[in-house]
Amino acid sequence: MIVARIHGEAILELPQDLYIPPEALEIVLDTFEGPLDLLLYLIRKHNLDILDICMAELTRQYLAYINAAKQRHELAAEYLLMAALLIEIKSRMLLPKHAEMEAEEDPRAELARRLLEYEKIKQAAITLDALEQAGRDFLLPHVPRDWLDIPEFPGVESEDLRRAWMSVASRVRMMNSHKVEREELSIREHMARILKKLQGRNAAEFVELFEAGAGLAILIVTFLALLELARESLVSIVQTDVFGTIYVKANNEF
Amino acid sequence: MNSDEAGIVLEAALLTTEDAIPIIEMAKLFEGELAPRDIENMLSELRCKWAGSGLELVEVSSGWRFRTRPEMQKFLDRLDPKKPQRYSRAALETLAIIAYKQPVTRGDIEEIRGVAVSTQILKMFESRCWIEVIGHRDVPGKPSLYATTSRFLDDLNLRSISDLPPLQNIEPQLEQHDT
Amino acid sequence: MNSDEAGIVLEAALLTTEDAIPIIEMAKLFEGELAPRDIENMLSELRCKWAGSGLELVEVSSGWRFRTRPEMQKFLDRLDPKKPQRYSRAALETLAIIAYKQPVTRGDIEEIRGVAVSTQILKMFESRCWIEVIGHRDVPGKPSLYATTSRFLDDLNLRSISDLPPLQNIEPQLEQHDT
Repeated sequence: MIVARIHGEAILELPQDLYIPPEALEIVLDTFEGPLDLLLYLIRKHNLDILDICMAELTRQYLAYINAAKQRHELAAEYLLMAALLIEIKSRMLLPKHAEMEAEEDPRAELARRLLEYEKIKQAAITLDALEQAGRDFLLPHVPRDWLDIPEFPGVESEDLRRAWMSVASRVRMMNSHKVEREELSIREHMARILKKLQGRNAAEFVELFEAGAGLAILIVTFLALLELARESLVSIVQTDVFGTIYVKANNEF
Repeated sequence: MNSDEAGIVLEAALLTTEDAIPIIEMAKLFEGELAPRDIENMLSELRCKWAGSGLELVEVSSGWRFRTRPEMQKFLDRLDPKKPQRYSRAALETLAIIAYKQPVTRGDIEEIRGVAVSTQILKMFESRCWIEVIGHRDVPGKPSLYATTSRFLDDLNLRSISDLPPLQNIEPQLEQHDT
Repeated sequence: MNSDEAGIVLEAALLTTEDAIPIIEMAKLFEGELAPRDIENMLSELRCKWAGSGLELVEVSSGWRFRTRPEMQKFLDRLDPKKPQRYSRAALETLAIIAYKQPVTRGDIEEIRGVAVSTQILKMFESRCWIEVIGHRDVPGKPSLYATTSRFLDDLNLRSISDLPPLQNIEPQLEQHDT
């Protein structure tokens, strides 16, 4: 009778006589997903017929495994339970057969059924893993549907900001306590950019703050931004000697 | 709205959602002006239009959606080199049992695998919305019954559970012996 | 890889990536085989290809990405009719002050608005990555200086702060009064 080959991955190459170096045992048992997996391995490895298992041989090999493993670390209860089951089946097979017991099921049938069932699932798990999986083997389109990136946040458009500013400005006008100046926005933007550049460092060289290759307009705006930062005492501009390097430092040390 | 315009709207809708859209939902885009039949025709046209590109229009369990073709992945992985980690054997076996034997309780899974099932594995697939509790078995303790979701099918690009590869009979001789 | 294939890969990447992609990042798709110049050409071609569709390829401050054209909005809203929330007036005004007057301290904002600014509002915009602390003003208490981020620009579809609507048109009365 032909015995099926091992489906799926071959687990470990072990010597035919089942000698396992003790230190390898932990690894060996970790390789198995439980007693059924270990039994299947033993059956397939030794070309045993799953439908006509030689219980004495299988039990001997199984016990050899778990006895060796027990010396190394605590064994999961399932392995011990299976050992008991194997011994029970083996002993039932030793009992003399009576006439009325002929109709009774082979004591090994239930074990064979479970092993075959488990082997199918083991195979199914491999097949499942081989299917294309979203995020791993293909991606889904991700174009923002809204004007905004994150729909769960309230939406804001630049026009909302203009209106909000207008309402602040008109309130300020009514209170007449604060002068709101119109200012070149790009200057404020460059002020922020310069401060970001200065973040986390002592000082920067004056020239370093000007973007190389930027147009004249940008250079002027950067210069104005530096002056404005100095005026608002957000930065200090220092020069240690005449014609020496000019440094800009943020006034934010604690 | 002419059919060109409708095609543009449908394409935009499909490209801006990760979730598949059922045809009945697509009809809302046109406020009932188009019959499901018309929408199906538009979908076939869209599918042809996208042939030969990096994305394809596919039908999955919960509707239609675009996805990248598998041959794109090796390029796209270069943008985001951290690969999603693969599931452990224990996790995959648990998932396979739920997929093929659903609905199952945790006890059923343990019976088949012969070992305890970690709560972590079930939680992991629940949080990915691949499995869900669909009821309780009427036995003492009322254990939860797990089944796979349509999200699971969508993510594996399947239309229904019957599209899963059939369980292989490892030993066909078994049947011969029994009969 | 020929240029058609490269275009297909680039399109797939842009359609499936959540964030805008900078050109330097796109180069990774081709493992340096293509120069930024080539990629820019491909982007122009892609942009033309998508003209007349429901999506458009746009450049924002942190790179390139697709987005739906505004005229698609009314159709797409039918799929997902839940209206987006709005920010409170106080929140919008605070954001406007930070955007137009950056860098500003909380004190500056309070001075301009004439009322206290709640920490919650600043935290909310910080957690949305729209504003950040870029330094401290050198006065007693060393108050934090707030500025807007490039994420803010991306989300509002602006290339730079100077793309914000100019205030000139609405402020003449203000200036006439003041001067």
